[in-house]
Amino acid sequence: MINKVVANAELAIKDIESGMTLMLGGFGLCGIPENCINALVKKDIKQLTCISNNAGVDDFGIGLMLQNRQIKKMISSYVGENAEFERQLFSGELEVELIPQGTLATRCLASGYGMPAIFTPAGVGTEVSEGKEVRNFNGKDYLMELAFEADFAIVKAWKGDSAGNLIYHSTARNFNPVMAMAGKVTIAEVEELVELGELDPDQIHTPGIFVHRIFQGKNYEKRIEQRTVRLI
Amino acid sequence: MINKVVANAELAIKDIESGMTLMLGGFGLCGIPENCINALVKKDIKQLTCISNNAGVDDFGIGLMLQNRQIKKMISSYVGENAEFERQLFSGELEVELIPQGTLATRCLASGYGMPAIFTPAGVGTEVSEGKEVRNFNGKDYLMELAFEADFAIVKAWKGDSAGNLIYHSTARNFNPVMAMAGKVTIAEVEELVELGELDPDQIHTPGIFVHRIFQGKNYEKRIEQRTVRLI
Amino acid sequence: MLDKTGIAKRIAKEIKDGSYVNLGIGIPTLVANYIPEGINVVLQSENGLLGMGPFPYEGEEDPDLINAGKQTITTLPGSSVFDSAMSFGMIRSQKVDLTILGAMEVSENGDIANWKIPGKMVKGMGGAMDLVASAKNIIVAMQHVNKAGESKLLPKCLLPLTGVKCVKKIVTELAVLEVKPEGGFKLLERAPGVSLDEIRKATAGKLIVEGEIPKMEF
Amino acid sequence: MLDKTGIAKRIAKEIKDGSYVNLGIGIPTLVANYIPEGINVVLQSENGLLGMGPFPYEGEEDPDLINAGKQTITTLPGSSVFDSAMSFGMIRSQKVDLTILGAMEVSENGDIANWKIPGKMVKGMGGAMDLVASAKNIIVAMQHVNKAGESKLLPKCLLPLTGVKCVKKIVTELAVLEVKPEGGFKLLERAPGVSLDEIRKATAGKLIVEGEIPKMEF
Repeated sequence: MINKVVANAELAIKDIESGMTLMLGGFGLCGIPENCINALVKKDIKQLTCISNNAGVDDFGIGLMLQNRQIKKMISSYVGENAEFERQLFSGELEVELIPQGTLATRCLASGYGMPAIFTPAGVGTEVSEGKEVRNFNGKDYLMELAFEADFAIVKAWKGDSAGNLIYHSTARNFNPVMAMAGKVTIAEVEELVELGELDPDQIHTPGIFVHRIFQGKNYEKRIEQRTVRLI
Repeated sequence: MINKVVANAELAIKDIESGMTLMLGGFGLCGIPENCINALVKKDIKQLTCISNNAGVDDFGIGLMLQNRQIKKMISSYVGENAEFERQLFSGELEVELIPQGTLATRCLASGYGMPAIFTPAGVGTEVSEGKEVRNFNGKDYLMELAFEADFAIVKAWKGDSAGNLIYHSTARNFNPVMAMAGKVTIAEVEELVELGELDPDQIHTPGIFVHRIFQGKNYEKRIEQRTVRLI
Repeated sequence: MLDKTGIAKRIAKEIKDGSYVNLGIGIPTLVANYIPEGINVVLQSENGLLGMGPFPYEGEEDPDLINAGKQTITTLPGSSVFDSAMSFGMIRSQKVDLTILGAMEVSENGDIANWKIPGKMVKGMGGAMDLVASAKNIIVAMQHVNKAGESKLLPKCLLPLTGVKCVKKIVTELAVLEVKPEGGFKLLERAPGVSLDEIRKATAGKLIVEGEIPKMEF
Repeated sequence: MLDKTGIAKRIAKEIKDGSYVNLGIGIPTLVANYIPEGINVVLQSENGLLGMGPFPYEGEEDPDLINAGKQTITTLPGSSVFDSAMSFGMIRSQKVDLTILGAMEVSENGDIANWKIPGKMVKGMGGAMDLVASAKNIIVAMQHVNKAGESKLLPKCLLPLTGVKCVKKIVTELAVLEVKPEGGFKLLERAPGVSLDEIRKATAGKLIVEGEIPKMEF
């Protein structure tokens, strides 16, 4: 096996530079690469393009990079819950491209699967279709959407091994596997880095071939956005 | 949950009719739906179109359906190891469409993922590209290949539950998950049908939503095509 | 006239046994509470879960287990988790039978607008465009008129669209309406205490009234 | 002149540390036996496995665990299993660094023919077309001439193609040759005991010989 382990987030992101395009896994604050985001915030880089389903909240997740004015452009499906985001957007400091969630996921998948473009009905007849090729198959219209390119994909998994194999936990899986497949360089942070051979080959969600660097993260906060409970 | 359990292979395939298109999981003889194939062989149906990576061997797997003259057309990537196949092909009784293995897998995936077509470089500049649209993305040529339609997809898994959730074992996974997603009706036979809740939601390879019928198969032969061993 | 709970209850009656359903944020989420007993329904959450269970008990929240509204939830025996690509794969391939979602406007040909108000902060369409472009059956849960008192059932949507010709049925505080393929809102049921005139006044698009219109039943 | 083992041994030297490699059926499969120590290589089998291990000991064969040649194999610590769509996904997205496969013919511009002889039973291309269309680096392992004594290194392939302009290197019983992007087989090494003349005679396509041609080393 090929050893992909690096010591920590700082080393994992050491060659990320201003102006690059990053994919960041997670849905809301669930399954986001907390350690790498914190390391990015400490690094003197800006003008980043971030592909991520959401943009965090004001004081957590990608919101911290926004506070720090490191992001030039967000490509997301939903960006609520973030006052600083709104401010930068209206002031023109921040560019935003909103795309349907399934289109976002599938454009990542396309990249990981070596497909330059995919067809989806999402957005046909809406402003999302502007400037895009519309094509009819079997009587239904589809948009042709291009695969996403990203210099780095940064994902968070539950368990991983030195070969880069990843297993996610529950709905913290979300965009992480598709982004892991799509980065020119893919960085994975895991809650637990286990011994080679400990993960059942049948249960691996992301095979190590897609992962270039892996490290065991620390101090996961795992903030909950909407704590909903039922009465006993 | 929705209960997808049927009693046996005969009931699972009861409404498969002559002239239909079937997808059959497996790679070589590994991970093939043995019970359903045996039930199909006993049924008075013919003129079937079968989408399957291989065509079995003379006396096992899809080869039995060939012996029985039930197949009009095979869509496969590799069809060696089968004398009756060769005989029917040369006599003109059997039609064969050979397509690249990755194209086969991805055309199934496309169907399951609601994508009417995909782009692949496989076959560009070869006879596989005849009559197909070639399109250049970023300086590279790709063929547009259409999603596969199948009346029934028949797959084999290791474990499953009444909700239709499936887990495969080792490389017997192969085409089964992508075909499971692609059938208008998907039939799954499993070695072990377990209690609802016994399968870890994180470890399910095929979510039950894709599966319409499931049953516990019996008497699995699991024939080995190339028994290779090393000396102690 | 119905309250939000009433709308949710009425929509719950539309859910067929053995179906996979995606519930949007807001009133649609409430629908889960009123699914009739004996009806087997599997809720799909587009962030990657089939078989969404109820909210967890206090202290049992798992930050890794949320729904598309980012609420803490639970799984059920038979649940499965998958990634976002597969989630929208099953949506696009119409394995999800029914989508219930809110709307700002619906047009008489079934167009829906529910994601953007020009000049206001736009949060994004999330998974709504994917859902409305693919679902076999789409039911909209919404108020019949907006806060300014203007009808949300229009000849043509004024707001940017989420999807075209996709809404099959609408349940509001006033009525249940079917969107006809040839255009027009066909009145199916009136809410308790609501007159035909009130519905007519609140419906800017073409309203089709044929024969006696029954009162909603729950 | 090399035997099959020799060809496999020589190709093994081409494998870089830290690479993912797909080995075709025949001589390429033998390459696995000669990968130098200290070189970390992960073998991909396109039926859905990364980290292919050696054949199992007698009695430990698992019918569910085979490679693309349908041989019983084993996994290694760190192996992973996946479905055929993901397998060819990683091939198409060029995560597999090197593909080694056999051929019936290679042309001087890198075209390869290895799946079909008109008039004979055609078994199919399997995964070969996907592999040659996508791999960053493709090495062909084959005999320099066919059983009729005709060269397999041609100006232009005569048999139906498997892929175009894709082969980077060829290792035969006679020589190691690089396929130049501008066309031509550049002779890199001679097999032990093989003269330049023998190679010239066995090569129908344009052979490029520059300077002294070293003997193969193992």
